Amino acid sequence: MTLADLYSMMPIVITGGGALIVLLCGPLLQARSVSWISVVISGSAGVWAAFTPPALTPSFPGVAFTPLAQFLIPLFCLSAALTLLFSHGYNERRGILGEEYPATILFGLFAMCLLPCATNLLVLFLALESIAFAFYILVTMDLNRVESGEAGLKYLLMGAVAAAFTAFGFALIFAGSGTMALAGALAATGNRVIISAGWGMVIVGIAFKLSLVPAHLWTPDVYQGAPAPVAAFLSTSSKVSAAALLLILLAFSPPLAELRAPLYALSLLSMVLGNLAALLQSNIKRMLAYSSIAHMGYLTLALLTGTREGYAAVLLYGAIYTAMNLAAFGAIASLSLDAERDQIADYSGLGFTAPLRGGVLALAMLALAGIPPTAGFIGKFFIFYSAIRGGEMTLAIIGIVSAAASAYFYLKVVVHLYMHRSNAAPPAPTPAAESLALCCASLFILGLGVFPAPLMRIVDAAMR
Amino acid sequence: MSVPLSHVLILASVLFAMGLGCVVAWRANVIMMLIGIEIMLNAVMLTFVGGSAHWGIADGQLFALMIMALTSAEVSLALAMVVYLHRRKGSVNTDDFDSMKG
Amino acid sequence: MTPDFPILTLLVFLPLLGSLLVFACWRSDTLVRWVALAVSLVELALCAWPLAVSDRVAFPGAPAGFFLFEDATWIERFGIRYTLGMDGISLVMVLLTAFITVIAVLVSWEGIKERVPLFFALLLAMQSGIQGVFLSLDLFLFYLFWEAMLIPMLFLIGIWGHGRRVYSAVKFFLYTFLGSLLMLVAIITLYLMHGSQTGNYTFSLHGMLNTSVPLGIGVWLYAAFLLSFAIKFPLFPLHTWLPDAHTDAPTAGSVILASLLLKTGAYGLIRFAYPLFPEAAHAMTPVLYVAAVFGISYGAWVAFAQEDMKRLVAYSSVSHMGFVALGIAAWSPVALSGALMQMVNHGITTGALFAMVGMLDERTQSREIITYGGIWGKVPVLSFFFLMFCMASAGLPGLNNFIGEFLVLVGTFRVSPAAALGAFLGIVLTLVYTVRLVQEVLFGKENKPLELKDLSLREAGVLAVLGLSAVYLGVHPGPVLELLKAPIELLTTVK
Amino acid sequence: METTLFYILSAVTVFGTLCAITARQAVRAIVYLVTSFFALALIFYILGAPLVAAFEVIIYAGAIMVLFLFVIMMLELGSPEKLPKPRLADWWPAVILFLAVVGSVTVIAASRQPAIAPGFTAISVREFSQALFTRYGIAVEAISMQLLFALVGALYLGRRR
Amino acid sequence: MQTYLTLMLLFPLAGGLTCALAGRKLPRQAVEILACAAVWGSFVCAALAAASYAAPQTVTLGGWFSSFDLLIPISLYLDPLSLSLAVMIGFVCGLIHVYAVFYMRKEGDYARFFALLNIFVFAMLTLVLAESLPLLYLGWEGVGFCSYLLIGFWYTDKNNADAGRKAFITTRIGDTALVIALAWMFQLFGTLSITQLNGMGFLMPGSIVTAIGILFLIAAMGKSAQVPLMVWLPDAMAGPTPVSAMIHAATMVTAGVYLLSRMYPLIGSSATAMATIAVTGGVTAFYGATCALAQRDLKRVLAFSTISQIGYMMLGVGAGAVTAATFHLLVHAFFKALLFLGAGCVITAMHHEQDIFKMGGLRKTLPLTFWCYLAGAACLAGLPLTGGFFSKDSILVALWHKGGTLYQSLYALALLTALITAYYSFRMVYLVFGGSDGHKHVHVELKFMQLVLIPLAILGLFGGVLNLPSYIGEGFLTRFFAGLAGGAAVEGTHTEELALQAVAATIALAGLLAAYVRYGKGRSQRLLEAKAYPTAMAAFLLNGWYFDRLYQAVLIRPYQALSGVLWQKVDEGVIDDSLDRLAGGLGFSGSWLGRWSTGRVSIYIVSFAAGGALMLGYLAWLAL
Repeated sequence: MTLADLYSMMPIVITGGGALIVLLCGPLLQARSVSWISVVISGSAGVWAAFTPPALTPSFPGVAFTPLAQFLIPLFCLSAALTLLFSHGYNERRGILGEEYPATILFGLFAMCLLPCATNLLVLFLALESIAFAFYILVTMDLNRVESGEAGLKYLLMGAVAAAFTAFGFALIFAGSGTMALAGALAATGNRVIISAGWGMVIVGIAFKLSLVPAHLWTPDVYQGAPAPVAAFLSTSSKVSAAALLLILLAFSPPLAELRAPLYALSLLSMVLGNLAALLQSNIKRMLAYSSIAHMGYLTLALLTGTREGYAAVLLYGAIYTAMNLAAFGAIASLSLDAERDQIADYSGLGFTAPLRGGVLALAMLALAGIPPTAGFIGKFFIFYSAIRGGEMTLAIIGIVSAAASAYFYLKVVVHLYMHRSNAAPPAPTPAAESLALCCASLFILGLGVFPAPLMRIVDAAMR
Repeated sequence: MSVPLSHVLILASVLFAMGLGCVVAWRANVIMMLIGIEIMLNAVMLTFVGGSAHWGIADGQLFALMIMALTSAEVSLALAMVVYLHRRKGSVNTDDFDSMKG
Repeated sequence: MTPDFPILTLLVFLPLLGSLLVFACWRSDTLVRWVALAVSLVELALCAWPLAVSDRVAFPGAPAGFFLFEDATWIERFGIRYTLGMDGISLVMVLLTAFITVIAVLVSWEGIKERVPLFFALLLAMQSGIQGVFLSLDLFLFYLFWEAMLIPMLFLIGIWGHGRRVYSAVKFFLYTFLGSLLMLVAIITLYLMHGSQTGNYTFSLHGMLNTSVPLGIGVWLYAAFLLSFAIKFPLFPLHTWLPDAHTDAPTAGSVILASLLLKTGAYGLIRFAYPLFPEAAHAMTPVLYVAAVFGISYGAWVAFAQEDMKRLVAYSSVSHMGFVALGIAAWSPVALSGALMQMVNHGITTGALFAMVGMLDERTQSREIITYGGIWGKVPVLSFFFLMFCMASAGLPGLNNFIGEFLVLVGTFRVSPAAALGAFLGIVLTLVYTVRLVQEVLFGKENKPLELKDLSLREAGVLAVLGLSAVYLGVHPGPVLELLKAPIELLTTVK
Repeated sequence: METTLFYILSAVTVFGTLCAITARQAVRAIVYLVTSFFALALIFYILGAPLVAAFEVIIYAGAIMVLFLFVIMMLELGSPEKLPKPRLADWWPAVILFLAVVGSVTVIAASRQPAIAPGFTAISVREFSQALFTRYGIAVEAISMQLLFALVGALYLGRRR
Repeated sequence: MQTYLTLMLLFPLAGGLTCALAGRKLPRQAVEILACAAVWGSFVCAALAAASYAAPQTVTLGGWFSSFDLLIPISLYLDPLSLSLAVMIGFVCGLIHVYAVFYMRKEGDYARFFALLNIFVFAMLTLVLAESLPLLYLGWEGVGFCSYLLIGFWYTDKNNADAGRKAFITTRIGDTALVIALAWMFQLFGTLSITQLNGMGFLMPGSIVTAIGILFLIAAMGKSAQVPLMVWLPDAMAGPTPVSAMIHAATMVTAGVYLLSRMYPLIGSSATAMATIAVTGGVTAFYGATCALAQRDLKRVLAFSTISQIGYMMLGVGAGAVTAATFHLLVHAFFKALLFLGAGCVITAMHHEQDIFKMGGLRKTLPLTFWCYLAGAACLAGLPLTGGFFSKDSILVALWHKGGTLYQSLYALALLTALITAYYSFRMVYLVFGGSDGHKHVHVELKFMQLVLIPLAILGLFGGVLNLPSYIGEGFLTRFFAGLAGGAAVEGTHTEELALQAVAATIALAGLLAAYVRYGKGRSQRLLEAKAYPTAMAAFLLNGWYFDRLYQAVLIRPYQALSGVLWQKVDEGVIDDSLDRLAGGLGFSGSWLGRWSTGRVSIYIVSFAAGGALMLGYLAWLAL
């Protein structure tokens, strides 16, 4: 263990230590400064990770700063930082006080940073569960709304069952292969049948995290119940980390032949059901929940090809999806400062009375719909490209058609923003922090839509 | 001692399935659902321990231990939520927690 | 200016910059209008450059026939390049776009009173998208512009429209979006086929031209392209978005929709679908014939029943674009140049008709035919232009539409007399609804006492310019046909 | 001998669990479960995991179950009439799922390459601890963070306002 | 020559455009003078061209449009046929312009009127002089367009506007046939030049020539109001009388005959096509004449007579006698214009009363008009030695000489028609000018208007000089047209010719006599009868054999009804609605799927566990 190893592990140390520091110092400081400190912590962890060369050998036992980690950690850190920025004003109005909130976010971030670094199943599993654990707490944080508590309990119960499935899957893989390490050990040296059963259980567990049909049912409730910034964080980083986990596992010659049909079904059902169920949904958060179900269906579609291109598409899409959903939920959170705006109809006319936030929301919707020149289009393009290249023509066409239908509900929001009038008073002005965060996300969406090449290079580097 | 691994696995799966059945059947009581989850996790532990013994390495047992810790964390948080929600809604029946749907 | 000055890029992105500029002047509506007009005029003036070099045989390094060409790496991972090129067809379309946008700015001068900066910004952004469609030679780039131009239109209809504006806007968007997504699948498939055959993964149109596609697959790929373009066209029975969108759009929106957006469909078919899949296109020609011929008569017939002038003109577009489709289906030099002429002509006449309906609407807040009647005496100048554009639309020789229709019919008859015979019926049916429109609006007794003012100087100017171009193209279309000749020759002999 | 014991203990575990999940009172269920977990601990022991067996008894049977009992008492859910019970219909999906999972895993576990027990090796506490604190040090840190935040969460929820 | 031709076209075009664009700003007199000057200038050019005419010649003024091998130049062709028509058009239209100046004195919208008249002249001359068929089509459509607007000149009255529309659309049906013929000929011959096409007929099998001939015939049917596309012409009388005279009597309506004569070298080789043309002409001639018998509106009588007379011309073409047909065309232009203009005078004098049964006695009050009108009627009736007599007779002779059952029965029909023609001509004259119960409202303009009649009357009466029968001396037209295909004189002995003329003369006189008996002597009785309800036969004839009603029932109503059905039921009902339903169905199924999220976590877990069980089951099934 050298100093370089320690350097490469610094993001984990910073976030973990940061969580503890915030927890310790929180009571002594103002809520706002705690929040800013957390932003700085997550930001610095991200910057650190971005500028540290990846190492392929484990730095510590059980963890290695892989290229994948170098790609994902800054992404998670960025999204945590933006979430924290969105939470400032939102939490103040909601009375979500105390240092627990930023500390828990940092804890979640710590687990997220740990996940791509894991080199064995145990660390992987614990990181995954810690992420979920952080979200159980975060979702429940809004004590003023009973929905928040309900959502938390539902999420926890489902999550625990899913965790049991995942764990059982890991156990079977372990029992079948006799090793816990991720390096080459998952190769089918052991009992292939037992390993594939284990894979099946793991995928069921991950399907829950990715909210794939039929394990998707918690998603709308939890998105609706959770505080909006938490929903932003949940819908982005938690999903991306689950997808990353699958990627890490899939990198080690999984029994894809057996798993293709289940993955196919999951992807198909998710794309179709997610998009259909969102069509007439009038609650914007639930609508976004169904939309994220569909988007995870697209991700699965790319995963299922089992090709390098597919995995690259997953990473790229993960990054883009993060930006899009952060922008969407961020705008929702920011517009919900004075009153909860749950219904899509509540957003009538906001495009003009709150131009920045309305514009960002509209942009996010167009991006989610996959309309150029937004990043959403590039992401979808890459996904469907890899799917077709991987030979999944039918599924790609189904996905594309359902994506076309999905434009309807995204447009519905845009339509309300700009094409309906409302007599409601204009929303409270945007705090600077939120404007900053929203601008960041929008720039990301637009910039990537026009110049995706740099990100693609990064993604390819991360695939090494 | 010559118990085939498959028998351990079968026992584990029986336990796992019973736990799952418990979770599914006892929708009326969160506590019993949590107990079901405990049973499932115990089955997982059994699998790990069996695998560990089968291959002669300690990793599985470690995993089992971690699961135990994880379970206790989970249970404590879950029970805290149950208490909190019981205070708010006066029920431990999960089917009563359906203010969000659609 | 050096020869490698990126004039095409400028043509594409100048309007976009203009729309930012418009936003920058958001404080004064008047200033916004003038800035928008200035930008669109500069764009039109810029078209002089390509016009000046259009006699150049080819740009060094460009595919044959392209006298202006720009190429740069964009997304190297997929072999996506930023390739713009201009040949005669593009030039004609670009000119039309620049011209019609000036008209669109002018017709919305007073009609748009709310959110003026946004309106003009969107209008110019839209122009950017359309110019991009007409100039891009990389399928990915093309697709990007193709989709991007939908968004401003969505807003134009949805915010400033009338009636069921939201429904129409969303319908328009979804319809075209669905079609284009399937085209995307086809593009990717073709890209992969070409890449696996040659090892050269590229989205460049001319790079992919010689992919050997088995007919069984080619038909499907072509069908996806065709679907996307046919929706824009719109071909029967994919046209139902059009009456709604046209009717509910603001005047400038209808003008741009009819004059430019519909043309992008035809342009795509000519530039991309046919050259990429010659065999499949040939195999599917009967489908196109049937849709075209049926659409001509059907559109005209349904137009006859309309009560709303805009709807009537909208259905007339279905009918007129049927001629374009017919010419493309025939794919003979004469028919194809007819189709392209018809695109230009339809852009001018139908644009003018929409503008005039908009002018009437501004005066009386009604687009119902029944509101009007006998207005000739009151507003002779307006009526004169109305009659003129109606007659142009009916294909009166000496006015522009005749040239296109005649070339299409004559050209098609050579290749497929049966299809052409079906289309001849359209000549009569077109006149039937046109005359009905003229009759019930200009002639007869006044149905309601209307306070009508005749054209203002701005309106008269707009219509005079349109009218002059209609006459010019009707009497002396030679220059345009000359521009089209070389590229059409290349297109039709490629097989 | 040990083999026979394994099967006997298995039977006890399964029976205990069955009683637990069908018990009419939560308290009884807990007690049955404790029994079942004792048997399971013994199985762990037989399978060469004495430390896990010990923790099973201490943490599960001891701490966690007590926590359950505590909550049941606190919420006064102890008496049977206060506790809503599953209807018969609620059992059907449970039974079907049970059969499906057990059947599948049985098939999988028993299929093709029946795992031959290579002779169990007991893993010493030393070996165990060494692995724990060298190879899986990070895991210990992670789980401790998790436990900490379980505390944070529980405290947050318990906050009176 | 090029100058003459260019100016011939440019004068009216420039005049028309000036009137159209600036007319409302110019003083009235300026417009009137400009319009007349333009036409007369055109006539002068035509006359000069005629004077310097030597041989047929093609003049290319420029290119109109061209696309690959399709070359459409603006080229004019001057040969005897087009020259004679151009001169006639210039002269008649010039006269009518002058007449119109006075006729329309009280109308406000002079600019539009004269602009359209001038543009009409331009279009008509283009039609006549065009060498390439698309250019001919330009004129062809142009005259139709002007006719449409001029019929509906008094647009505030719905009937007038409707009549214009009817004319435009009905003729458009014929025009379509012309376009088809154009497209087809381009496919066959690769050119659309008339001169080239006319020399290429032999390249094609007869059946194709026949088909092309029939397409041309349909085109002619529309423009020249032949059965069955004749319904528009009577209604076209809604326009101002000068318009009727100029467009719907002298020039435009004869365009069909001109077209067929023009293309005769091509289509004449098909006997079937010729027979069809002849039959159409014969039937139309008879139809028009019978209908004219029962009309009460002065202008409608003339309109039906026009239909009938054009039928004669078609008969002539069908019989292969292009010269005869053109002869009749020219003479008819003079006398029919004369009749219309005379009718215009009458109508002006009667304060726009057009019912002939309400007229009378105008012989005394309007003597000049009476005498001129009488000359016109004599020509129409074909009284011996008038121009009409000679021209009509040359057609009859040609028919007779053509021989064969078909042509001979057509000859008989034509004779019968001639009888009816003479009868209704004088019925009209007696009713309008006879009796003594006339009214008189003399306007200042009327004097000038009457003056215009005189040259026309002279031309009509002595028009026969243009082409005297061969027994008197070789006709001018025959000589002039000798170079044209189908222009050759009909072979026949002088005796035969004389006999045929005697028959025709007798028939005409018989008609005159009958008319005298019934309307000269029995005038008062007829006036009484006219007040009664018309008999079934009279009503049948009055309504033009009920063709209007037939078309209304068979074509127009179904078209209107179907358009509504297509729109409401098919377009919105099926296509659009199915989309809406599809969207609605998707949305509904989506909400239905959304109901899966019941909010009950137990359902969630069951679904999740079921998914897991399925997955395991699938993997187990694979392992089995």
